[in-house]
Amino acid sequence: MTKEGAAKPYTASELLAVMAARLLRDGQVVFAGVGIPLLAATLAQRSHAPKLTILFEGGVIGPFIVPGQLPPSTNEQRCTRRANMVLPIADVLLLLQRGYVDVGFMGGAQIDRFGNLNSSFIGSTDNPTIRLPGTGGGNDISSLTQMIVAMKHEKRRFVPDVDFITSPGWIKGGKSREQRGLPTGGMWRVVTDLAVMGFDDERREMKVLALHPGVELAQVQQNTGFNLLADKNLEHTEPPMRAELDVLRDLDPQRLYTA
Amino acid sequence: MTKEGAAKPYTASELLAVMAARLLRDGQVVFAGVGIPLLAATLAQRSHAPKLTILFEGGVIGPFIVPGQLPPSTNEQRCTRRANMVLPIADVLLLLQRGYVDVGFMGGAQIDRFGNLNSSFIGSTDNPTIRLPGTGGGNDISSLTQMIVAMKHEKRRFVPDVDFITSPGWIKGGKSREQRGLPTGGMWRVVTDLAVMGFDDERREMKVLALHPGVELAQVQQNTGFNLLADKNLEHTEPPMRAELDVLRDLDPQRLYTA
Amino acid sequence: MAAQPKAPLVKPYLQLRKETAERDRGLREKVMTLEEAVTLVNDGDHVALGGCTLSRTPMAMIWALVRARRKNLSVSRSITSSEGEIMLASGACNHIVTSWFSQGIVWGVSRVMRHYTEKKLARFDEWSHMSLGMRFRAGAMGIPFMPTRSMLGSDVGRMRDSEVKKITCPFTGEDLLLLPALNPDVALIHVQRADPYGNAQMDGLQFMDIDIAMAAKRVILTTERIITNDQIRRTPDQTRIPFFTVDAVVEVPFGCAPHECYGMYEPFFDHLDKYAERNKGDVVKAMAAYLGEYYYEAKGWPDYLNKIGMSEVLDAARRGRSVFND
Amino acid sequence: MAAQPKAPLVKPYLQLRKETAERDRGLREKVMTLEEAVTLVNDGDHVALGGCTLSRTPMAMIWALVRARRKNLSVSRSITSSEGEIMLASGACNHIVTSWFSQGIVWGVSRVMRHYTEKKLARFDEWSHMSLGMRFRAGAMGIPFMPTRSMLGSDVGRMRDSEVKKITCPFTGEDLLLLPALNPDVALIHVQRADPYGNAQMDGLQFMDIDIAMAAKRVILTTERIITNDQIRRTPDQTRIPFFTVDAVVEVPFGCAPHECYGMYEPFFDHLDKYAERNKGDVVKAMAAYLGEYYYEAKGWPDYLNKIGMSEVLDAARRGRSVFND
Repeated sequence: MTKEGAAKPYTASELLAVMAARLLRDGQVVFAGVGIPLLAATLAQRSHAPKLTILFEGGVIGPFIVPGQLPPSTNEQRCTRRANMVLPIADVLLLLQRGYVDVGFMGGAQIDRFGNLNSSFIGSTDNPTIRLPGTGGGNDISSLTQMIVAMKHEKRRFVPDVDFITSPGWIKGGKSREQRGLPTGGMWRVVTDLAVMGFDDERREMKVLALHPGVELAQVQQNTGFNLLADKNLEHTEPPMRAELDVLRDLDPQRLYTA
Repeated sequence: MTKEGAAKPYTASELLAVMAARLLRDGQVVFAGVGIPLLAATLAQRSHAPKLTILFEGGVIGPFIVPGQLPPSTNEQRCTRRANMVLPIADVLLLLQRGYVDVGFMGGAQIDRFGNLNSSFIGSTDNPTIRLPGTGGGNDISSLTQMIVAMKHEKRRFVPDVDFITSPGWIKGGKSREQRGLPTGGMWRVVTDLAVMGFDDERREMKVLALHPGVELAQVQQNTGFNLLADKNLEHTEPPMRAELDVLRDLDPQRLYTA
Repeated sequence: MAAQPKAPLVKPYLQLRKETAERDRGLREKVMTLEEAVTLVNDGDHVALGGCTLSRTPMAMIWALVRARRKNLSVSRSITSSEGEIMLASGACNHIVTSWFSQGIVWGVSRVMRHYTEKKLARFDEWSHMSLGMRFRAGAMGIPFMPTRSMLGSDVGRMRDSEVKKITCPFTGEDLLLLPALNPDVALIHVQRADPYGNAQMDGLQFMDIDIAMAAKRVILTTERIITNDQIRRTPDQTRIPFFTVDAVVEVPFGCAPHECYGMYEPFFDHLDKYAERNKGDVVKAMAAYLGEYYYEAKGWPDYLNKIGMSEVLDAARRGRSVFND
Repeated sequence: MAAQPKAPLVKPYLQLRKETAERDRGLREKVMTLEEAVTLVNDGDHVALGGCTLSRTPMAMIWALVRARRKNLSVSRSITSSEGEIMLASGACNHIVTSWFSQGIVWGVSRVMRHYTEKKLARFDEWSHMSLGMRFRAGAMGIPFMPTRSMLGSDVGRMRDSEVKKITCPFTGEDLLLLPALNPDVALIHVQRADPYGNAQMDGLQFMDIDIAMAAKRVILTTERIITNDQIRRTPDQTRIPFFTVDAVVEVPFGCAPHECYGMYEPFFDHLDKYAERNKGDVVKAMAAYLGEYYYEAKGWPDYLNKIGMSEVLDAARRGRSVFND
């Protein structure tokens, strides 16, 4: 990737989508949510990963997304446009359990240092400050395959311990995930508008792997509610290229998800 | 049923089919095997039970059988002719477990006094005299719903205890069936070319309920390898009517199953 | 807070079999009106809804239930959208069993859901999406549970501790979760076409509808159009729900409005935007006004559609058919 | 007697996941010849066959396996017909897992099956039809077992005692049988049409094919014709097997002969009658002669069909298409 293709300006969401797309490899089967995950997966498909297959929770295998007609969720007919296969919800989710899926890819509202996600309760379960919509397929995806999460990097979203584990990451770190009965999958990458993070192999705590253009490690830490580890070979991502941004803007001309 | 419609002569198989058909009630859902069961169920449908629904093991709900094109088994396309629904094998068999089926209806090679059927081994399992084809769906049908069996009345087929319980009837009689984990279904009627038999409510032993035209109870006993009970209100069946035989001969003009 | 369920979590097998045996499963016509079909639903029933989020929602039947003032229903659905808000706000339902509940991602967190659940006016039992699907599937198969590898280790699973069983697999020694079968009292399913007996054919996304229909004690089918049984018999491999599990067939064009029905109409986005906008203030008042206008005061289903508006109907249909344009 | 299976009865989950992860599941073309596809099957593999009795039997692939002299295969199928006799007599298989095994009801008890099983030259493991289906389904779902209420109390169940587990349901206290998942090494499936990636569409009866394909470690698809991926994408709700579980796509017209392929040809009854007639004497000699003539000496699949005869091919096709005449 050369600097020559680099373009500016771009929005935080566009940066997020581009950086997430670059994590996907050709030939993978990706279980994707709507919004940034869908845009990123489609971008990957149209750039370096033409053999990537997208799955939607509504029961869709390998659809094409029509630019400007992004689906409102993964469960409407727009998701099935020119798909390879349409199947019942239970059966598309069972593909995760059977092992046909390489990576789950979703957004996140709240994440903790072990990569656990919360989309159920802010505050206590008995008297929540906010009752959130809940897991959907998030719990299944994160229980059964390796995960990429794309989200805005804000201190209130990056908390030491989530109030409620909706979608399990590494639970309490170490070997706690497999000890709780989840021998496969786990949180692999967290992509934000500031950095790309992974998890320490032993302790399973969040670790900065790469910083986005113009971002310092201190800035990432400032926007995080717990102490981040940093990879000793900390990398710097290449800025979004014009070709990447062009695809995103073609897909989402009204900037529903990339404003 | 008046004697006026009565016709003669008829073959033993035709008698069997007619008598079996009369046991089926309108509106029932019948899981039927090929041969006599299929002919009898179709006869019932075309006479007193127009709302009867036939299921086939191959995955078929409510087909019409084309006269002269009887299917070779329950698993070929002839079974699907003008069906209401075609579905996977596992799912049509699961209808039994879920409870949508009123009666299973099959032929039998060997039966014992408790209504157990053997279609697996003649002799021992280690060194059988004959290895028979096996259960197919017979075990599932007889485990999960009430059963009608249609078969020729021969001493070698009516044995005290079958060599091998392929399709469970009342097992060892009494409450042994439910004690073995089968709380539903059970052998209800055995129709032969001589008589119609049921089972004693307590001991679950085979009991003659009705004799076919011209048949004496002694003759039934002579052709049975164990002591038969007899109902105290022993009935006599009405002979096959011309209309019934006409339907059978229309369905099976080459007499594949009614010779 | 809603009352605890009265029945055992998993229906005993003999009861399941008895209830099924007692149903009239003969090949008979069962076409009726929405109002007649409503009589098949009793206050307090567990009602499972077909479709998912904005798709193939049995909205016309829900509309009829609300108008008939049904109360204390438990409602289960794979993902719950505005139909859940309507059932809570109308008082038809005080217990939702689902994996996700909000009008839709683009409209943010449901303020109606928040009002009723945070104030403990209604229960919201959260199951993972696959787990809920497996519960319906076990119910459809006539087995008391389905083993699964999901929901372990999370608080979603912990919240369901009294309803699930964690076991060690007797074959492999692995940790497994056993999910209890769910056999609803009634299933409401909307399809593109069905015959008068209830043989139903569905295009496109099937969601959990087949399992729900097979699991339920009664099934009310609404359909965009009723076709002949002869037509069904020309493509029996397209039939998805067999007639003998269906108790009512109601023909209701645009029966999912303002949600979508695959290949026939997309969601009525303008109406849904306006609906969401109304709920930004006092949700109790806003929902009462919406229910008054669109539910209680409508003279019938065509009048409901008329209130949504002819332009929206035509636009949704144009977008709906476009899925077959390629 | 065949050797006992070497692998554990139920594949440990981590092994299942590892094997699946290692497969190339990208969208790639995988069209090849029968001879190339044969290399995906190893001696000793557990091979599951699609179809049932005389329907959609993957006969061309079996023909290729026999010609390639594969040995010691375990074979599972819902109901086994003449293809099972051929695999036993050729030495390709010494272990059959099925619910019923004979050429077909109209031809009586299989003398070939009797010879090989009564003389203990091969194992014949008998499972109830539904139980075998549930074993494949558990394998397809990635769970180690499926609970069931069948096979209890019978000798069919007793013979499988070492492979099943009887439990008391932790929810209801009922007796249940747990059936071990079956994940075959290879699945052979024949369909009416598939694209070069392996997306398969099937008309009519589906048997256990979908579960078998999803459960297996490798899938070889034979198809009456190869259609474009564009064609598949016009009716995605008709796709039954997704491409990523398929490893080979082979175009073989009349690939089930002398069995049937729904809507395309019925069984070749004359040939099957003659085949049955040959087996009324010494089955070893008779089968050796049949294999010599139709299998080893045929120059290719068209020559095999030619030996069966053009008139039979045309007649079977005429009868096959007639299912759509109504």
